Amino acid sequence: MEIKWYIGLAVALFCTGVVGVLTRRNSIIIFMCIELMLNAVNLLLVAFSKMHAASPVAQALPNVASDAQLFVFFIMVVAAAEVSVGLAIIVMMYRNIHSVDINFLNRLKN
Amino acid sequence: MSNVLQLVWLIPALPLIGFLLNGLGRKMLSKTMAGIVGSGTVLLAFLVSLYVFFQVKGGNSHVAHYFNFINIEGLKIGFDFQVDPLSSIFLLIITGVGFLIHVYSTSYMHEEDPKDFAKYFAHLNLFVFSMLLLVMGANYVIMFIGWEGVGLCSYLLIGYWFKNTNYNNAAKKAFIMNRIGDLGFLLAVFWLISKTGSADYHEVFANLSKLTTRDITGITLLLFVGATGKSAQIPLYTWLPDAMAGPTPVSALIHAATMVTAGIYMIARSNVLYTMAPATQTVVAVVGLATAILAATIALKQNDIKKVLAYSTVSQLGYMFLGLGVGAFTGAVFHVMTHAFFKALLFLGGGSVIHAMGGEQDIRNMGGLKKHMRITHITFLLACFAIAGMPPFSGFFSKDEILAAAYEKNPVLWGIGVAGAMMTAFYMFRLYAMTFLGNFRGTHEQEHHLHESPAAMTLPLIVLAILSVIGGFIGVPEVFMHGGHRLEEFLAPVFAQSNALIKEHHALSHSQEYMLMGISVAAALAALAFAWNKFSKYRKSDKEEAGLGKVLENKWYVDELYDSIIVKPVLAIGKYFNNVVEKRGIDGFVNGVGRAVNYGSRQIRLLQSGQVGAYVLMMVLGILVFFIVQLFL
Amino acid sequence: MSITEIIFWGLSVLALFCAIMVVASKSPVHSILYLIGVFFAISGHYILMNAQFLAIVNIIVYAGAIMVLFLFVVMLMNLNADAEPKKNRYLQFAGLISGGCLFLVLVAAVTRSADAGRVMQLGTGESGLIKNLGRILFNEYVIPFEISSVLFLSAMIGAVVIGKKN
Amino acid sequence: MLLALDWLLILEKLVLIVIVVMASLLIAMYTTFAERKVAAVLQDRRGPNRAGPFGILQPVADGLKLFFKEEIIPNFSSKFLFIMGPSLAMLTAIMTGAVVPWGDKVHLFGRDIALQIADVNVGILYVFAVVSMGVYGIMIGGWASNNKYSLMGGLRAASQIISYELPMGISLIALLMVTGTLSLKEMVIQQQGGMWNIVYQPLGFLIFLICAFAECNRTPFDLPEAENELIGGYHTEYSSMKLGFYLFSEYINMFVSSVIMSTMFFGGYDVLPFVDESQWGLSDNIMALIGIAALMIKVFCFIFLFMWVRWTIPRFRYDQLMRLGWRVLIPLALANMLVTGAIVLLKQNNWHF
Repeated sequence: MEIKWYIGLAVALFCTGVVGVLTRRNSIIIFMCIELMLNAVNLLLVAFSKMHAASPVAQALPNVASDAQLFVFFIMVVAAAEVSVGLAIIVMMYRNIHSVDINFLNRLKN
Repeated sequence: MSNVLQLVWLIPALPLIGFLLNGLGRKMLSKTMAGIVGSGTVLLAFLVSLYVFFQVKGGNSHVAHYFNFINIEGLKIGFDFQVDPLSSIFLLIITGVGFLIHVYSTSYMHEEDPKDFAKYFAHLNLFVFSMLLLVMGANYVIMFIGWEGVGLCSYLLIGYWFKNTNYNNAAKKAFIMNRIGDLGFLLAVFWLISKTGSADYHEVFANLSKLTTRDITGITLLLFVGATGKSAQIPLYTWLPDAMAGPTPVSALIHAATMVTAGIYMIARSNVLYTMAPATQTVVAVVGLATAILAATIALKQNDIKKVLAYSTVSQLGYMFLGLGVGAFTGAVFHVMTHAFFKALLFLGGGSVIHAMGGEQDIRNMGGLKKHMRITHITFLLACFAIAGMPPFSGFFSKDEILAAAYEKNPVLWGIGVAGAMMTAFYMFRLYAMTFLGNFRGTHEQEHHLHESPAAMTLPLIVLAILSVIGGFIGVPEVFMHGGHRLEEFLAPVFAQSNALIKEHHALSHSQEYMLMGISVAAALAALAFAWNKFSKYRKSDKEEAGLGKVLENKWYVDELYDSIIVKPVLAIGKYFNNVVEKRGIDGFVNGVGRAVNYGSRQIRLLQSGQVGAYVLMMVLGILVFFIVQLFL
Repeated sequence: MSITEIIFWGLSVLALFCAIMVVASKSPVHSILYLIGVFFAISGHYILMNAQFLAIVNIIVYAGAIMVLFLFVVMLMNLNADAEPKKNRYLQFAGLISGGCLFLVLVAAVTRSADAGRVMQLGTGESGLIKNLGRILFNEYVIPFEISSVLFLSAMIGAVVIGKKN
Repeated sequence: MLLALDWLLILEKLVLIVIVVMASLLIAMYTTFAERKVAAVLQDRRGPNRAGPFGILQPVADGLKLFFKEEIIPNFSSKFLFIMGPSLAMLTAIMTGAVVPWGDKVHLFGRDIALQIADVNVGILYVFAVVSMGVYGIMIGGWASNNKYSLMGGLRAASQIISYELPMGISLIALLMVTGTLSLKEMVIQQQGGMWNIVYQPLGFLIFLICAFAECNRTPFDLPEAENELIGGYHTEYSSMKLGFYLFSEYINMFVSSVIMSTMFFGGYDVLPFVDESQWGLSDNIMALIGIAALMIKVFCFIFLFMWVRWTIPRFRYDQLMRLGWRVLIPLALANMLVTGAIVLLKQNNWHF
């Protein structure tokens, strides 16, 4: 199974996430699209780890394959932390401007 | 003997000390004190130069070196003085005539307040100092320092009454024209240095082989440009008549005796170069003669005493350049000396007339002053005879020597020269007759006020009159008395090198000389008599001058010509640059940059729309571009 | 087409479909559920690649905890379809176009790269199992592990501080 | 090898799945009946005994009743989500049974059939994952019924379950330190020989038990669907079989969590502690049957415990509930974990520091 299919899939998911972030105005959906993008990255990381596991050079380095997977583990850690803080912010935002529409957050205007 | 020459530095130092005393102490010194300091220093300088004259009489010259003015690798210019027969003659003229004029101006400037009085004398002393520097310099650079100093002092002195804007403009005009001339002089010096590696007279004249003929003609032409600027020849002479705005003693000293002769001294000093460049010599002769005739024609119709004398100076200088042009260096120097005497006398005489008439300068409102001003009248008359070239007077000997040399060169030059001499005699005696003969045409109050000038003014007049009369006998031509021309013997060593170069030297036969002298004297006498009786009966008439007379009165419209050709275009260009290039170009550019940044930032500000979505979109586009550049380009 | 490829394509289609629906669905709750669908598909991929530990952790962390939070927030704010703010036409369109371009550029880059065709070890492999992952996690990566605990602490405190109604 | 294309194995697994699902449904049905019987006994009254001899068919009657009720779906809510709620709850409840080792091996038709649907080496994590998915059923149900009370009930239930997942997880960690493996099969094998885990982890078990109660929304923690406060919580709007699914999933949860507790702490199909069953020399099949019987007995004890607790302890108030979860259970679980960790380390380098 060649790696390019997985890369294709991961890129497709990533771009869907990007499109989501760009087109939607509801901050929660945007936040979810970001999670989606993160997952695409995780998928690709695991795919690469398996690719390295398959390739001969990997045998030399003891745990090159599983490094990537640990990396994914840590990404999940960060994602969890990020979501908790992010959702807190969204709640606080909702409390202030009674809507989750990001366009109302334009107090940084020029 | 050499130890005396060690004192040479004293000559310029004394007027400098005078300048410093008067200049710095002008508030403390009383008027008499300032006068004494001013005249005293020049008198001492005269005595020392007299002493030096007798040392140098034997023909030996001496170069005294004091310090290195410029001493860089490849160029060494020392601050050193050279004393030889030529420079000692000029020393005598400058300090002698200078002293007389100083004494004269102590009384002429009497009613000025003390501060200005001391300032006036300080400037006069500075002028004498720089003139001495010019004359005694042993190389072109020191001469150039003097050259510039003299220009500066003429500016200061012309613009003495600086409150009057016309006098200021005259001073500026004089200074600017001199500067134009100086530029030519400077270029010549640079050319010389670049070719021969040094500016000392000895060194330059020693290794002339380094210079090609093209170099020499170029250098001499440029030097001549400097001379025309300083000695008011054809292209750059219009400043001299306007320089009459200064006090009369100033005109006497600067614009008659000393400064204007600087050009002649410079050419006389570099006579070797000129003899090796025949083309330049013809140019010099032609320009000199043309100036002489032009100035003489203008002087015919001038009604202001000082204007007439100014144009006569220009004319006489034309004759001197004619002399130099035809190779009669000693003749030119001789004419310089005699001209210094009688022209200074004429100016000082005119000054005392103006003094008496209470500032009136227009001769049409004068007349019949003979009865009131005895001494001025007699001295003025003697000077007129001298300048007209009547035999016993000095003018005759020097002018005829030049005319004789001109005849040797080319009879046509002689013919025009004689015509010039006729006109000189005519306008001088027109001036004399209108001021001193006939009946008084001024106002009663002026008539009542008429009186002879005080002793301080009349004494210099008398001394100068004596010099004008006997001045000619030091250069009696061969034809009258064998060995009579002592001045030629005296200056022989200076011009020895160039005389050797002149191959053909066909002297005139005695009969030819007599004939020449006869014709010129007769012509002058006729013009003199005609002017005498025509203008002694002069009646003031207010009809307008017509035809050629009007043209002459307006000085051939030369000033207007210069204005239209040079001044207006330059001003126009200046204005153009100011408005178009400066305002629209540079300012426009600078403001344009400012406005562009302003406009640009306003547009970019719109980018900060506050829409988070827009920011993210831009970010993604950025990443996109980055990928494309990175991966595909 | 071996069984693994069938499963791969199945899961990929599922993942992409759910991802697109996440973006395209009207009501937030629907997009949350679709996102959960995506997470399951991706966990399926992990299992396909024999990264069992990650598969389960992915479900527990993402589907189990994070999406619950999302659901919580959505329900608290009682968002429903019609209140959903609509973005103006052009920005939406621009977003779509740029996302598409990004996809094309990346795919083009991948196809050009040399080792796109390297083969992967699917179905088997020790690296994914929890035993050696645990060993490595607590040998080489102890420090990041501890730091992540600090990260969690700070995140919790942050969330509390922000969330508190002062 | 997880996906070997071994048709026989797939068939075997399918059969096993069907048996497990049917068994859990059946047992859950009769748990409802047992619950009403036990409640009656505790309240000095007879339980249902009209339907069939001694009321045996009562659950069937309840089921039929629920089936024939009218399907009411509130129009504002999204129809799809309204139905998905209860189905999700049921799905997650049943899924947990997949990793439970019912027995050892059985020789049928010449093949050794392991009485465990999937011996995943991340067994417990799988259980934990499925449990956390359970939350969705309740939340979506609550939200889809589109009324404030059910929404609040759903949120409360979800927060309760989430906050009790924490202590459960931490107590599990302590247990894992002792057993050293995540796979349930190996745990049981460890307990067969020696002592049951309850001996090693008494506090861990207690915490796990309490959390199990919370997970199934059983008695002290059945605040969400408490009548007097939230009018039936998240299944207010539900009627007929959807309500049935919710109630049924609760009982299946109860059954499954008791099975898991018994496998983890009480040795699963290991008949007696300290006794090495292999010496009995019985054949595998019989041993398997005995094992399954032992497991079922333990499970029934637990179920009885659930019911017993339900009718004796009053319901917690919401803040008491939360305080118990965060202030008591989590610290206890952490302490337990630390102590167990210390002991395990000590044991590793034979009892000296």
